[in-house]
Amino acid sequence: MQITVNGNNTGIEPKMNIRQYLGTRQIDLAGVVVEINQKIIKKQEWEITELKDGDIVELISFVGGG
Amino acid sequence: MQITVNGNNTGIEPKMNIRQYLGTRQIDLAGVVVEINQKIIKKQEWEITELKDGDIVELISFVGGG
Amino acid sequence: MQITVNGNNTGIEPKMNIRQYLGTRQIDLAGVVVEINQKIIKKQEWEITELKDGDIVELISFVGGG
Amino acid sequence: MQITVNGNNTGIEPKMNIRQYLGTRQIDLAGVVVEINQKIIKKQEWEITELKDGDIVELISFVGGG
Amino acid sequence: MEDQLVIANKKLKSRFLLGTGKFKHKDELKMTIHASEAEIVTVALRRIDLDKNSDNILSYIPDNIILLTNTSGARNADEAVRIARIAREAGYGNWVKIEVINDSKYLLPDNAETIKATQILAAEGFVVLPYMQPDLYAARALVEVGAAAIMPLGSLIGSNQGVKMETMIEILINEIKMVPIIVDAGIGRPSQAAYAMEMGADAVLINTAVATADNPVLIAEAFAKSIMAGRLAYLAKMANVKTEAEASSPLTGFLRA
Amino acid sequence: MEDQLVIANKKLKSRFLLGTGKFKHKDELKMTIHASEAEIVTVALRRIDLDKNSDNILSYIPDNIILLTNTSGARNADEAVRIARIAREAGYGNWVKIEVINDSKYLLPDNAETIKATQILAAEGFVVLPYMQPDLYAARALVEVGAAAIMPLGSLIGSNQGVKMETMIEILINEIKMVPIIVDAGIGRPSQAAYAMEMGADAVLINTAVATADNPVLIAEAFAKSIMAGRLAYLAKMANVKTEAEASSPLTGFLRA
Amino acid sequence: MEDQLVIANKKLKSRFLLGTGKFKHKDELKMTIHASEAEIVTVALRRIDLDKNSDNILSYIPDNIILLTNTSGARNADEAVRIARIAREAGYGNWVKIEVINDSKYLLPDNAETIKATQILAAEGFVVLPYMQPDLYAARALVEVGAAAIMPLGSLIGSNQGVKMETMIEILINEIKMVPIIVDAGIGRPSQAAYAMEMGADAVLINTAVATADNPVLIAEAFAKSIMAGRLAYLAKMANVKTEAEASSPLTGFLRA
Amino acid sequence: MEDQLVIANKKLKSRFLLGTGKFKHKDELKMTIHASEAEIVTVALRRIDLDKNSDNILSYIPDNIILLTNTSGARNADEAVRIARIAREAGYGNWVKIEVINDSKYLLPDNAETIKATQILAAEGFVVLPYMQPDLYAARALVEVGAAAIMPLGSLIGSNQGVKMETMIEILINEIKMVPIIVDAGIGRPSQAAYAMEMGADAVLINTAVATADNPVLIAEAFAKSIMAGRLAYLAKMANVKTEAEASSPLTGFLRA
Repeated sequence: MQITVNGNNTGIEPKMNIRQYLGTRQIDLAGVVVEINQKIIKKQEWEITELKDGDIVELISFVGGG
Repeated sequence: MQITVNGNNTGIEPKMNIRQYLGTRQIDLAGVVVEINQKIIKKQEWEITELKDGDIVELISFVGGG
Repeated sequence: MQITVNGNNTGIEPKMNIRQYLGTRQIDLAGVVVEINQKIIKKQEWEITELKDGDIVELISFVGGG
Repeated sequence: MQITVNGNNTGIEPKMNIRQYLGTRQIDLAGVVVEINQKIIKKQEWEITELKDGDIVELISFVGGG
Repeated sequence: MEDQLVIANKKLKSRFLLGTGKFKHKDELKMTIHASEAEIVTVALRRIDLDKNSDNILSYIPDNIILLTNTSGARNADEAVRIARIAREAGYGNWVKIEVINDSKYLLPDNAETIKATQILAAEGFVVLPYMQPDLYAARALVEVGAAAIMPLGSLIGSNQGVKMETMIEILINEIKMVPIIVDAGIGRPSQAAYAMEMGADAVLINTAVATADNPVLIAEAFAKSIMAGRLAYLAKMANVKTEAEASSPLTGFLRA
Repeated sequence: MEDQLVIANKKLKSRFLLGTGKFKHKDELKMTIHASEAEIVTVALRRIDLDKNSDNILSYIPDNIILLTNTSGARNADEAVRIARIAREAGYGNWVKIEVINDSKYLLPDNAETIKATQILAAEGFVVLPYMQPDLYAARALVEVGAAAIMPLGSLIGSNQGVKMETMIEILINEIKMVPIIVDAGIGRPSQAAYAMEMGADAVLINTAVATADNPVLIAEAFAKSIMAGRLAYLAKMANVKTEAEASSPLTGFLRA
Repeated sequence: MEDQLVIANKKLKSRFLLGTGKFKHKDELKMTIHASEAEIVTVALRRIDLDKNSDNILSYIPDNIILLTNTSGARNADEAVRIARIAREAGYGNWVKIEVINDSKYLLPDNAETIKATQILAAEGFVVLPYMQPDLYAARALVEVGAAAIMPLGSLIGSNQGVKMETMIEILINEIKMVPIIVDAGIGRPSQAAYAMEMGADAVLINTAVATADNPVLIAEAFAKSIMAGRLAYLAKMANVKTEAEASSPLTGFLRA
Repeated sequence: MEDQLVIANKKLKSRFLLGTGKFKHKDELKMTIHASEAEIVTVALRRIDLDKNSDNILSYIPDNIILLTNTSGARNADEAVRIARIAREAGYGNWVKIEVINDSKYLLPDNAETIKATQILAAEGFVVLPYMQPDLYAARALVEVGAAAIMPLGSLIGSNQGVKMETMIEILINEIKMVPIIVDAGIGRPSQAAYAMEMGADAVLINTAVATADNPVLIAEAFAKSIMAGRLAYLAKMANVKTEAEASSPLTGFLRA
């Protein structure tokens, strides 16, 4: 199954929810926001939101800024 | 017959056109513009435009400005 | 006996030394300097320095300054 | 015979006056001043002033300046 | 050398636009215009005072001068448009300075309303010169809707403080290349006018500093010269500022031989 | 109007003294002098280079121009005096600019030595124009010992920073009335020259900003105009700076009748 | 004395908002925040880089600090709104700095788009601090649509030029009384921060000048002190500038008796 | 960090020298000195007024403060020397500020006389801090004859104009390394004091701006903080001024994926 994460195509296992997917990457989850197809997915919905083929996923977090 | 000229009420003779009215005042006509009821009256129409009772007339001309 | 103190003529008793003279005026002596005839009289010499007729005495002290 | 001209030693023929010496170099004489041994030699004295062995000669003229 | 200012296809020799407000003696105005060598002069409109027979300003302005009517008094785009149309009807051309002010204390132009008025009037065929607060986005919008030049303020109108808005005016000069930039308002001295021109402004508009000087005719001549000076300096490409001293005369001394 | 600069009884129309150092192409110098309208031009002295047949600067300077020889290179009064005497002997007049510098980094004039040199040379009949750091006491001393004008620096020589020493130059302008004040050094742009003149300086001396511009002839014309502009503005008595806005057009609107 | 800054009912002791961009060493950030005594710190949002395990900036910012997320990268109101919503979802509060920039060279905020974004986000309950070009009309519009403070630029972002937009910022300070004025962008030195506060600004936001100093911790302390100094000076009502000298010591001499 | 000011081997924590003239209420002076954290305070001398029993200024100055007596009123070196000797005799130490003024309008120090007085008094063992016009040659001479620090004026005394003599003070800071440079006179605001310190001045002396503020105690605290701020900034090495904008936030957008 193919999704786009932060602009890059990636193959992932099917039937994976967001939290599971994030678990496969080593990311500090503090302050991370997930958008799928330009819609924000709230943290409490990560476990119940399954990734679908073709999803455009944005993983966003804080950086230094002025 | 009563009209308002530049904010002041004035009695005038009836059946007077604009050019006639202006002739009754001593005004240097260079650069003068006449508005009646917020509508500009072109110079060539001064003679064919008769003043009516209640008309609101503005006589405007150039002054120094920056 | 006449002396000049800070520009003003004053009559004083003869045989008076500086300390005695200063005692006749109510002056806070902290930081006061005495010049007689443009010569500074050190504090320890006040008692042994007698005022003479015609002396020009300057009594100087600190004020606010920048 | 040796003289120093503008800091450089030069051999010259003996019995040469200033005007003669200047004639041997190609110099535009407008505004030129001659100092010998720190003494200015006026223009009218150039012909009557003979160079002597060891003379320190400065030839000076105008340049651009602010 | 041909160095001309072109506004709406009109070729101009002078880069000095002169305002005619605040003159103490109107008879000085004619001589002042002459001394300024201005080819564009601003005027305003007002109700005729029917009670006193006041002088007509037009009689002091030579015929070959372009009249640029200021919409002063307008508080929004609609009022500015109305004034501009009246001005055109007066028969002295279609050049208009849009001035929309909604603040009686600082007399700052309202860029948003100015853009609206410019759009309407440019579409009606006016030659529109909008007075504005220097803002790159507003300047771009003005050019897009048809302004024939843009006229950013140098500092508060009538303040004689010079080009205080330097940072933003410099940006306009660098970025707006389709129409001339005319620094309007706040220029109080010939040195300040020269400075605006050295920066690369295409022209300056001055009123208060001329009209309220002790000798308006003389100061107009001074401004004319300084504006030319600033323009020539811009064309001559000036030497850079240095933080260190640099001798202009040869220092190597013949004295220490 | 008769508005002349008078130095040592010499009446001058131009208030622009031009320096001749640093020109890249000497043939530009003649045209530059012409464009500047300068009547006084500075030069310096140097040992003739006997090895190469270099151009004589004098051939580029018209005959009617007053040569003002700079004592540049002098580190004390004695050296300045020696250079001045050499200059006079050259046969081009007795005008001398005293420049005594004892610091190779900032090239600041040494006021104390400058006063000494001025005294000696004025007594010998020279027309002495001392270059100085603006200091009221030094200026008074220079006038007392016979300076024909005083020439305070505007900012570091060759820096093009303008009239950074404004506070002190203003004091000199207010207090020294017996001889002209010529702002020398640091003026880098026509706007700065105009500013110095608006302050009330009697003249300015410029070299680096002209010689190192891309186009010296054009910038010389620009400076000439700006110096005249600044002078006229001074004579016209300029309007004051205001902290608030002030309308130049009538704002009372006919629109709200 | 109780002198507090209040933004959206939040009472703050510090008038120094610190930006966190451009730090060379992230571990300096924590100490810098401490030294600054800032209570509000700006951050931005970016895609996580999945390839390298980069540090999370939040781990360097103490918990009691208010995070103010910058919408940098937004080119119009819609993009700014989208970024703000993402920021809120991250769970670190609802304070947002609207920064809409449509010009990659000067990085100037677009006031018109900023007003739109402010209106939408304020209505959604955000605490909105818009970064803006100082323009009285735009400031009034921002207050009207619900801005919690307005943040005019002092000069070009990252330029360290100080309060070049002084004329317009002074007007904002005089006229906008309903919300605080925070000078944002361009402040490069403690003296400039003090100056902004002396003028009457309620606070300043600084990033580049801290992050790119040789010693960010030390300069943060310097800025903190200077901002307090400027505030105290504003409260103490400073003595006026005088054009003339005025003795501070008694000059009447006892020496001339 | 040990960052001390050392004058004549005396180590000082504060870089703020406070003048005591012009205070409206003497009882404020004590609190003002406390708020300023100054360790050196200037005073002057005057004939005692025998008719009214005026307060003794010394009772308002804590014992641990160094008294620096100003020779104000002196018009030449001899008078300054006489005043200094009187001051020493008073028994409060041998620190003296040489102030020789020969001009009642601008109150400018006379460098030549100041050098003479410094030489005499330094030889007699005084700690001499000469007030001067910033001039590199005069500064070098003062160091040579034994000045313990040099105190150039920032601008006209009492004018609150700040560091107008910037060009020359910068040169002194760069070149005079043997003794501290204390900017004295003209500093009117904390931002100006910070600026002087950022330039690298070792300390500042302020009187008028404190004594004539509405609230001297508060402004003294403000100056104290700003002087520390300026010093820290100097030590932290500030970021450079840039002519262009530079983003402080990442602009590469996740929005355009």
